[in-house]
Amino acid sequence: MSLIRVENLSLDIHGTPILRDVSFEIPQGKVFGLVGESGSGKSMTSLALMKLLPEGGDRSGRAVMDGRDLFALDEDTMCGIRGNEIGMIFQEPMTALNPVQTIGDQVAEALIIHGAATRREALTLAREKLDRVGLDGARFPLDRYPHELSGGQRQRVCIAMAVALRPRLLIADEPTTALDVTTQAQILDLLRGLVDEEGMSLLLITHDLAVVAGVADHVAVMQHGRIVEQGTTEALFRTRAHDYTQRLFAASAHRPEREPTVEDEVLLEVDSVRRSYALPRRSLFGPTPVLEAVRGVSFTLRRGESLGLVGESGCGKSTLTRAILGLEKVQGGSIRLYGREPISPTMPNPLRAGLQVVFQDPYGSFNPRWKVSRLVSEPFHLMPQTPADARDRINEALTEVGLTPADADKYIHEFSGGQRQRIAIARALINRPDLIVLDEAVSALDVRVRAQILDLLARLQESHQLGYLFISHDLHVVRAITDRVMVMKSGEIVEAGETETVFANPQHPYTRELIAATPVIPADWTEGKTHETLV
Amino acid sequence: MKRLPMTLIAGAALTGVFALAALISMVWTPYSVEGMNIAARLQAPGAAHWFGTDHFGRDILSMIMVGARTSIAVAVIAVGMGMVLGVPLGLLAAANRGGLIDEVIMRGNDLVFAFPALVIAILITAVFGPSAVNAIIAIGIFNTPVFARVTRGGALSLWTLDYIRAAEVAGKGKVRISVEHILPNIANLLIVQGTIQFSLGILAEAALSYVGLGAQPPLPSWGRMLAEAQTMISFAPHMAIIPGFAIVLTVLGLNLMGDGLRDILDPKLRRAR
Amino acid sequence: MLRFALQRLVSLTISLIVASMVIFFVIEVIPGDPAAYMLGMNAQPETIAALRRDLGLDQALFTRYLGWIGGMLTGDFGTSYTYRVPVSELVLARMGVSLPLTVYALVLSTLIAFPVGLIAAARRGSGLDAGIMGATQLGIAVPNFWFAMLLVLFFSITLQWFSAGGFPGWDRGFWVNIKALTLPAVALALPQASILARVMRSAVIETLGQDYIRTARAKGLSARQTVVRHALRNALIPVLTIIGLQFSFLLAGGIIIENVFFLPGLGRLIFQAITQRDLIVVESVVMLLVFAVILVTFLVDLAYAAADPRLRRRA
Amino acid sequence: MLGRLKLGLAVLAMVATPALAQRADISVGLVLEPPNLDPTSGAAAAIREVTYSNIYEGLTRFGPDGSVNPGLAHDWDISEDGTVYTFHLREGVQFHDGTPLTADDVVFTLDRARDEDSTNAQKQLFAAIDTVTAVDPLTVEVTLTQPQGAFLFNMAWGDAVIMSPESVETNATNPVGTGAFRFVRWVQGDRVELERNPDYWGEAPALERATFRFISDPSAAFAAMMAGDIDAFPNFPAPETLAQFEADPRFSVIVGSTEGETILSMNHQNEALSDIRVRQAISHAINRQDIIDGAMFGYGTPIGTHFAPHNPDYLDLTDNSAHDPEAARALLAEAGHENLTLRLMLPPPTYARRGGEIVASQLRDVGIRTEITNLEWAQWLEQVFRGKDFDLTIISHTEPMDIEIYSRPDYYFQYDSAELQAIIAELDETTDPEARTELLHRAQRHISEDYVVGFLFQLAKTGVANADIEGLWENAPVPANDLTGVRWTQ
Repeated sequence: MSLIRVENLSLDIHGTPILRDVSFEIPQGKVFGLVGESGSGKSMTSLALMKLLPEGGDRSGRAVMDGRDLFALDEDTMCGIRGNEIGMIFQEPMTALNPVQTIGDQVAEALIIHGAATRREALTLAREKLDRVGLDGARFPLDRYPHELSGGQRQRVCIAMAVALRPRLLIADEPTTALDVTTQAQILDLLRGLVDEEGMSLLLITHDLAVVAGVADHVAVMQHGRIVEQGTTEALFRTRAHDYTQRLFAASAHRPEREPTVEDEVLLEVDSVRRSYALPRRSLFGPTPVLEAVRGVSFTLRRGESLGLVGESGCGKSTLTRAILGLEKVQGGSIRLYGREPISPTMPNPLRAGLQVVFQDPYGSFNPRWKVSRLVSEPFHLMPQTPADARDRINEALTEVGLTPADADKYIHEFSGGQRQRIAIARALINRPDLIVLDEAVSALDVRVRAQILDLLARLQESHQLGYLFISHDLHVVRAITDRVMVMKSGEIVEAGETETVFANPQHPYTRELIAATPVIPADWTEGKTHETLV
Repeated sequence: MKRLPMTLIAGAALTGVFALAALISMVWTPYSVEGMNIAARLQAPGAAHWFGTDHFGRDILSMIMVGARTSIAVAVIAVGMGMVLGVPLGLLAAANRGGLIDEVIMRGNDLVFAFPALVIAILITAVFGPSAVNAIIAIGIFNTPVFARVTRGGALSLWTLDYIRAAEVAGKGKVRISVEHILPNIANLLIVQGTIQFSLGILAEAALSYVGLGAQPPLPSWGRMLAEAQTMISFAPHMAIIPGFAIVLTVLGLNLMGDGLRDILDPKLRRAR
Repeated sequence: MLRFALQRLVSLTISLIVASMVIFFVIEVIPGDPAAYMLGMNAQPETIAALRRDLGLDQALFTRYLGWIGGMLTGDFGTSYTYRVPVSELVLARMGVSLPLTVYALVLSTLIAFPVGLIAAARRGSGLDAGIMGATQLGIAVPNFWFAMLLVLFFSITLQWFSAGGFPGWDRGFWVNIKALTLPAVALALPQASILARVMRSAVIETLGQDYIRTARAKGLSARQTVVRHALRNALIPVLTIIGLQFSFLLAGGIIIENVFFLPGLGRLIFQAITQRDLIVVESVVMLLVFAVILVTFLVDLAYAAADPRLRRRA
Repeated sequence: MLGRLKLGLAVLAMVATPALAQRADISVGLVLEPPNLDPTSGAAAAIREVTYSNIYEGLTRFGPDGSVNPGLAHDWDISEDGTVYTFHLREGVQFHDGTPLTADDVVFTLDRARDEDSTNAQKQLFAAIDTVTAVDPLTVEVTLTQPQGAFLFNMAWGDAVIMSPESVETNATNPVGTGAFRFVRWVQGDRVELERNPDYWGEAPALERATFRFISDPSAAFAAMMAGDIDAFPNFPAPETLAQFEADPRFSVIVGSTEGETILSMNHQNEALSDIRVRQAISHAINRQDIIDGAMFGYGTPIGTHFAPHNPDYLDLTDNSAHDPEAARALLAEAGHENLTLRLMLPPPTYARRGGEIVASQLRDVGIRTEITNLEWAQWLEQVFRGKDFDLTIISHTEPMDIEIYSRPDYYFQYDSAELQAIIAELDETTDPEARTELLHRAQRHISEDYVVGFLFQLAKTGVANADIEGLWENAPVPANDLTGVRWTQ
């Protein structure tokens, strides 16, 4: 039987349609996955259920939970339900907790608010809950403050808070998107476990099909505020009736076709590089503790080669990247371009011209006050003087990345995320560099856009014989685009080798852990389907 | 695209009136502000003198107009001075964030903030003698750290963005980046802050010339008009009330304008949408 | 926490030293000789010279600086040229007026600002909010000395509810003095309250936009509970800064108001001392004010750290 | 002789009106706070306004009309050649600290004032003294180097009050004198409190307590009077408001004269101003009545020379410099100064600041441009008075009988006239009244006809008091608020 039944939920915000006739049922004690790309309306659906919509929201439809239409209830009653019968956790654990309250108080508050317990009882209960979500009392006493916890730990606190009163429905809105893959796995286990033990239902909202495949019993696929297809997970994954679903799957499983021709010429040579930072002193006169971000990393990258660098946040890959880009000096070892010229913040411009970069955030990567032409041509600064055929080269670069010369006179805000990444690539290409560092270059993109960009990158690599240093936390992507891969952990490269071999037969335990933690869609579910959709 | 907020329109209108008066006063005033007519002194507002006359028989309307010129000029130049000194400091501090220069600049800021503004103004005039110029300097000094701070704050948030990285990768130095990328993108902040400082400048000028440290006679200034009117408030209230309202309305106008500008310019609020 | 405090303490002392030099050497270049001022128009040169000897004005500038600093460290601020009494005595007496006035004004402005700001934030975008914002704009725009003039005209001269100014002295009882300080405090508080209310409003609105507020709502807190239990404390941090700034502003900013109400406060003391070229008094009082400001900033920083755990371990 | 008779009358007057006052306390408003309470070191008028003949007394004392009466000396003899003065002190006079007044105190006081370490602001008062000796405990003999007509007058000044060696060091903050009132306390910045001296040698004052409150801000002063915080304001700083007090039955306005000749000083070192035609032009450009009306709201007497109109020896020479712009322009043209620009330095008092603005506009009418600079007192003393760095300034010379300043070539306006210097020198040695009058007339005419400075007006003493108070000085021969004769009528 179903715990909650949503009927024809439609929503407009300030007149713009957000949801249209969304209907679904969440069965008792099951996990219901709601999948869709950004802007598909999945988050709004959950907020609608909580009746926490932003101002100007105009909602119609029903959400029936044991005979009551939630939408018909007044605010007070709703307050009684939130956190009590329906709990919710959000995407950003870093900001989801009140920075000035201890985690104990924040968990306890949920209980106190609903009069479920006195403060003392509440605190003991809070303790239990925190233990339940894997924050043991020894390392995580109640008087800890959020800023003393990692992202994953904070998400656990949020969960403890949400399930403190054993709600019958837990809504999790992209609960693991902001987390590292190993942490993600743990959190998903935790959620699954709670569902199984406490018999509560879980509405899991995510953009990641693999995640749903792993934990959800039922799935609904959303597009443009509509549910285009829903059903039990396996069935839906196998059939994929709706073509949007198909495209989604195709994209997520997509691998660009590449015939890499790796030459012998060494583009980048990193030789036992060290970089460490001084941390604030513990005691006033004690020694300054040091964080060794990169400890003796060495590798080489050849022309035409695409080298992957995977690792979780804090493993030192960003620091290494900055050093390779010549934005930070290293304290030990050396980084050399073309195997000879040393890279450093003071390196000569002509040398810099051989090296370009594409960043993760398509929104922060461009000066909003500049026209595309100026943005793309900024690297000309590295030239002795701006080339005479600047305009042509701008147009050429834009065309190469699949935009039109006309776009040169537009401002960046006129472009979508995917287009922006294309512009970023154009900027990287304009000087005909030999090496491009791709720093999480596709991580912020929706699957379908990501697929296109990957294709573009593959094509460009062949046409220009570029060397790629591809930095990412997403193993799928790395596997899809790199020839060799390096696994980085706490400042060191723990494993390196041919991508396929490493993935097929990981040597280092950490590599295994990573691969194991990465959610995958069971191979047999998708047999034969992918290629079909590709051609 | 965006429709202008009410506050902006109202504020601009108010400010405009006084700016206009100031402009006109350069070419024409109803009466000469230097011409005295002791016989016709202390007249209440009437047909001949719309705002009445003061204790020397001067036309108050004319003095308000010229006074507007004084106040606005002093405030504008002082704010300009604050910007010219403060913005580069702020950019410099942000460019070397966490470094020694940053520390020195910010501590310097705190120090200036720590000095009692009016007292310093009095001291400055005690050293150099009272004059509009010294009023400007006094106000300008205290504008500098404000702009330094705002600039640094805005710049710091920008320095974390990827397009700055990109510029660095394109081999651009701190100075060039500060000018090409940072400055244009904090312009909004500065405009908003500028308006606010402008209104504060008007108030400060009024206060200074009220205690006799601002523009010297015969050049009229609102603050001194108030000071002179003070003892006559009980039998010639118009002398105190009219300049008072001139100040209040101008400052009000500027503040409203500042609010309006913030609403349409401040990136923070825009992201919120 | 302790480390944090100590670090601030160090930079505090450096600031003070720099300040002392700036103050002393700037003030000493002020033209006008205290001795000449005291002896007036008929004084003969040798008389003035004699008085300068009396006052120790004949010593070298730097010697006097060291003397001044050294004295201050031992709590001896020197002797006023004109009053011929220890500066510390003068200052202490004036503090007895300025400090209460400042606190009084601050309390007033806070009492007004908090509820007003909260209501405006809670009713964001409503007519009430617009009204409050308009009123505060007006409050900021009114020059406090002009407001003071009107207050006197109305309450002292016309209604005669309050005396026009002056300060009985604490030995004359508590309430008479509070009464004497009421008009000045009101005149000082109005603009401050307006500013504070606006800060309060925007701070609360900002915090209400934070993720953890949404979390709290999801927990089942009502809108009101969320404001009280979560928004307020976080909003307090910026508000605290402003209150700190206002304290220091009011302490020195009373000058004009003290003149209008002829209160024997610090501001008046400085004003007189400058006109009488009682430089040692000027120097000491300015130094004191700077010290007060720096101290308050320091305390505010500590208050932050208390209010915001994230700052406790920050360098 | 004369002095004694006067005293007798004064005493009679007091006895005639029995002191059955209901109120015996008064709060008197002063514009400036005294920097300290020792009139023998420090020129501030405020010191005298609080202490003169309330706390301290001299051998002689001024009466309300400026006449010189017996003070601590009830009588004195002057030798034929006028160089030896023998003062007979009153018996049983005590300082507030209980020490008796003796001849030694007088010797001490006068020697201290003449000493080269003396910080007495009016040291020239004692310049003529050669020796001071105590003949017996109640007799002092003062020998002068040459006869001095104004010696008794000089001894009446606040700077010549008698102090005892025991208390002289602390008098700046804790004044101890022989006067009718004792110092109680001084709340710096706010007020000085006095109380009746029970052991006073003379007629006990009607007031038991007196408070001097310091209110520099004119509008604050107005408010304080109106609100009844102040009972009397002998030198009310805002003449513009007097009309309202006039109209208000609660108050009486006391308008008297001061010794303050308010003049537009000219720097004779200035090339243009050294030309008499220019000075004359300026004098004709000035419209005194407009200045008196515009700056002082009608209070003040026009003067044509440097002499107090209420003085019997005064000559009205205002016609020499009647308001006549035409003549002024003509003179300037003749002197070749059609477009002259002069710096006008203005000290703080209202008469100077407001007067200055009016003068500036009047000069503008005859084609002289002025650059006004407002200066604080200290700056004015430094730059104008001692630095002599100015063209024009407006200032009121408040010392009585100070026409002699024009005989000092190094005085700030640097007027150097042998003729006048001769007159003054002669005057200084003349004791015969008629001869003195004659000399004074010549001096007045000389500076008037030489247009040494622009003579504006005699500063009026404009006081406001509660209508029920009587006995306040109407005039101010010297800065003083003698409260010994002040009483409440009901």
